[in-house]
Amino acid sequence: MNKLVTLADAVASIPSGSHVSLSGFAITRCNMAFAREVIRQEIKRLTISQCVGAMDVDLLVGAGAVERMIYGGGSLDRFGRLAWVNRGIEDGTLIAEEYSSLSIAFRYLAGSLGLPFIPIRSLAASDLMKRLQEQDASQIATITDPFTGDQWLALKPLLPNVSVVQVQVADEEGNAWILGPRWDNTEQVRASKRAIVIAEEIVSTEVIRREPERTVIPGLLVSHVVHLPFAAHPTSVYRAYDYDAEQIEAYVEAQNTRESFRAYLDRYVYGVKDHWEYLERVGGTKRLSALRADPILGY
Amino acid sequence: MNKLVTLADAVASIPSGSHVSLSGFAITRCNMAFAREVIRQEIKRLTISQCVGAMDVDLLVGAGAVERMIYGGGSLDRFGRLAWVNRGIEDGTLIAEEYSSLSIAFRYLAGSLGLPFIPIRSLAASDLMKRLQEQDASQIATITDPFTGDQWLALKPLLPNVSVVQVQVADEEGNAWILGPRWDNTEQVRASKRAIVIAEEIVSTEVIRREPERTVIPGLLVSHVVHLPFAAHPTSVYRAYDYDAEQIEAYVEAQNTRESFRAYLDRYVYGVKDHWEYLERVGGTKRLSALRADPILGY
Amino acid sequence: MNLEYTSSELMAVAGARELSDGQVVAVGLGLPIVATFLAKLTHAPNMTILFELGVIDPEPISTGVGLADPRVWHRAKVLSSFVDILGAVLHKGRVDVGFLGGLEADQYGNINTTLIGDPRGKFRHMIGSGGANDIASSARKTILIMRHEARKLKQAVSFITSPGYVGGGDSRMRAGLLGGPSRVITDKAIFGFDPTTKQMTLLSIHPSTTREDVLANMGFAPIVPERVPFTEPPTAEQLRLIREQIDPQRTYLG
Amino acid sequence: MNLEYTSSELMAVAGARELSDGQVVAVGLGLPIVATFLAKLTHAPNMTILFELGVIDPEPISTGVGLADPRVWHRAKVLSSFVDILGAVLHKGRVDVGFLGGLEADQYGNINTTLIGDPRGKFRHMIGSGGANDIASSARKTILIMRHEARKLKQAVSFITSPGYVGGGDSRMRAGLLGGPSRVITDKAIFGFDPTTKQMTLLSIHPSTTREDVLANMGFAPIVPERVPFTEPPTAEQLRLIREQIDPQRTYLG
Repeated sequence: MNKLVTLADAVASIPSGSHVSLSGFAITRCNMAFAREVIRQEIKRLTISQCVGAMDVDLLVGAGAVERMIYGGGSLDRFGRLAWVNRGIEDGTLIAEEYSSLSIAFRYLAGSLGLPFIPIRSLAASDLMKRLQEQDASQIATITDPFTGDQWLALKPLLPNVSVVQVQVADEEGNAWILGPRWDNTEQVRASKRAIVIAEEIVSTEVIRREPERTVIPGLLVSHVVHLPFAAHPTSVYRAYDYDAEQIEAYVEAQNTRESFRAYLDRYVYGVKDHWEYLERVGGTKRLSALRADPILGY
Repeated sequence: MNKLVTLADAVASIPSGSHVSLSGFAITRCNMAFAREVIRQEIKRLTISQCVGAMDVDLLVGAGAVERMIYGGGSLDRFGRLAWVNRGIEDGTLIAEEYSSLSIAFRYLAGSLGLPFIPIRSLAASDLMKRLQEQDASQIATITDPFTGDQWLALKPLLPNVSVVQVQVADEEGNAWILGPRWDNTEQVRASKRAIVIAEEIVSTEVIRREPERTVIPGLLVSHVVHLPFAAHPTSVYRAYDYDAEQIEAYVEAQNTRESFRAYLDRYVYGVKDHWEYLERVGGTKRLSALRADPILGY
Repeated sequence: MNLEYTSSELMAVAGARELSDGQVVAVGLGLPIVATFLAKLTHAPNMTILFELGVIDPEPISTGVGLADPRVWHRAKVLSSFVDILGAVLHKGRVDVGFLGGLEADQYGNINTTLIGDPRGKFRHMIGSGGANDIASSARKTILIMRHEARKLKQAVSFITSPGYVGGGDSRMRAGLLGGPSRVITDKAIFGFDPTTKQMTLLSIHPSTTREDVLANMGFAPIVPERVPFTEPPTAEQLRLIREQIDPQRTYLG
Repeated sequence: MNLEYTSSELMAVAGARELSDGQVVAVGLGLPIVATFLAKLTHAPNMTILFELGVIDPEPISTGVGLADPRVWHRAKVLSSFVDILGAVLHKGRVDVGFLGGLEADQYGNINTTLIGDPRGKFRHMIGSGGANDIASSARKTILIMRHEARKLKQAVSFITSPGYVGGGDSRMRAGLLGGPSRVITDKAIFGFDPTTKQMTLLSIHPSTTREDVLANMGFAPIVPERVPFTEPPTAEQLRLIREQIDPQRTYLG
């Protein structure tokens, strides 16, 4: 079944108030074009989850689209902090349920396998656990191992309404390959009710059938497929393009004040009608060609 | 670190009484050369686990090497039954803990992730569960979901002493690729204390580094690597060789009586000093060339 | 037009008819494979087909010798694992139809593939569960294909490998299980289940047989409505697909 | 021979020395990467190096901008997932050493990377856990590298992101956690932990500093044995590897 749609149509399928899991990790494979379109369509009150908070969620929080985050910490690596996420937590405008990478990954894993809960050693004796219990006592419980009598922490499955995942290669049914590490992406997709796949390249299903061991996202989980080159810009996509250091630095600079961020949004989000105009604004083919990954190195 | 050893040395690392998980599924990627060497070395009282019982375990049971099986049912597909396993269960000489495919896979998964137990929907209201509870009440428990109050079955992690896995490609450190479906193999290897990798081809670590997304078994879990072409014969290895129907039929024929099976063992196990002599006995290069997989079809 | 066909072919066709386009179907060994691929090649091109060992949407070259045969994984879109198929699709609750073969079944659709005889005395051990118990426990509904003999359609099975409606009524639900059997397709008839008591109910009788023949060859009395139609026979196109494309070696249709 | 070196270089060298050949090491961002690859290139060629996001045994082209940079995944032997690294290796109990950077630590080796200030009043939020809490909870032992300042080595941290010995004594064990911190390496000294009380204990002082300087810049009093040796300085070969091969852009050694 052909599920190819425009980015605008895929984003329009997400109602305000949805729980969306994003595929970004710091400054790589972030759902940047997706986030910009969510902001343009004025989708609000989102719950966003991901193992490691990334540039995609920071942009969404800065633009006021996010009500709640469920994540395991995050940054823009050496470029900077998730300043909007941090500020939202500091001033109380963002509900943030903070875990660790593995505890979020295990919550997705439980969600992906239809488990009612999953035991974990992490979080014990930490203030992460204390704060989570204060925030919402229904999310974490203690449980007794029926075989040994030991006490364990039990986490609830994480069940997003939709997972948005940036991949290198997909077919029109959504069967997709991820090159490089997959962090929490395959568990996110399986835990979610449905997935939106954003692919740098669309290939024929014939290509997928040639190396089916590589299909880490089966099309049966996918509702929409978007073909969108450079959709993660200014973050990187392994084996497709490198991060755009100048543009990430411009973003970090814009994080400084409400005003500078508003100017950033006006220039790169509201001031462009779609992804193609955005790509022209950041330098068009000349700039993007310079970011193209070296075929051997992959970045 | 170079972990390449002979099959005899790898098998000698397994004491009698060990719990060994095998990588076979019915008549494909079975640890046949391994099983023949275990029989020659007179290793006994093994506990064998695998999701779907296969030709490897039936040979071991027939030769008297197995005390206990933990498995989810099995057969030789259209060729026949696991006659020795079945007989052992019928006459009480084999302790068989029978599950379903998913419940064994989940027990390995729990073992692979260091979970104390794993909840599952399968087995409920079946005689599989009733019999397991009668056999050993310490293996299955009921548990209350702390979030909903619902009752679930909880399975204990399965923790083999060693996993033996037949792969197509590995390097000398044990980093390995499996082509085709992987059934329970990656969870088996991770749940086990250590793994023995038996590879049709050994490649340089440089090759592994070229497509690291394919490394489903990391070398850090592997204690021994054995380079042994046609190690799964007469069962198949996808993309390497097809099953040898004549030889499987000869095995099924030999299952008929104690005597015919003893003759089979004398001819193909005790009567050959090693795998190379076995391969000559079943027809040598001429026969094996006829089984070689078509490079496009993979069998 | 009067077509010649075998009872196995009719069973496969009847099975195919129970599947709808767009469904996710977990398929066991044997005739279920033939029925599912027949549906895929005719009215259900967007069906997703799963094999428990880690296979999604293959285009089998033939039915092969079983699930362990690369011929049935041929041209799959995904090759992964038990955990990925039986865990992340089936146990997660995404399988619409589980399609199983059975050795014995009782009036509530409980299936035995483990042992024949007395489990505490003399018995003959068979294939066991494989993924069948998992599929029968977690699929939204289950379809069973099996031979119609009194010793196979029993009042009580020797061993419940894969639960149907357990003891009838709401006993399956109370055991925490989803779905349940929806159809039993034999070489003489098609059965459903009573919505309340969950007893097997005769839905149609194959053209070559009679109501008496159906009932005489069962170990229990199913519910029999006043009017029972004949099962719709295969079309020429369905027979051609089965014979030429799906099971040319007649592995399952012998 | 007198070599010039920075305190960061000394920290990296001291970190490398704590690692043995054959160990499985889970590595966090920053100086731990430099220290671990220095060990791998010198005395620990058979060490297995893990990055949480799904990377085993890379040969980084440079330290890159962080874990999200393909430059640090370069030539890995395995590229997989959080569940595979933090679950099937770390949570399973196969990680010998967790190597972390920290913002703040207290006398029991509890680490804060979440917030500075008063968690119930005015605070500044930082990076949070990532895999640090997981590594600190499940590795057989943990090594921490951090700056030596009174406002960072505190009597009590604002927030325990990653537990060390919690409240000292056996309180970590009672919380169900394995292992615990073994070393804290700062730019002035190296600390261990008292086997019974689990208090931080001074092990060596870096050549460029004094015992007084070390103690004056801490927010708590560590255990100080009578004789405290100087930390062994880097060798020329270690400095060459760090400068030319591991961090040529001086991302972490600035």
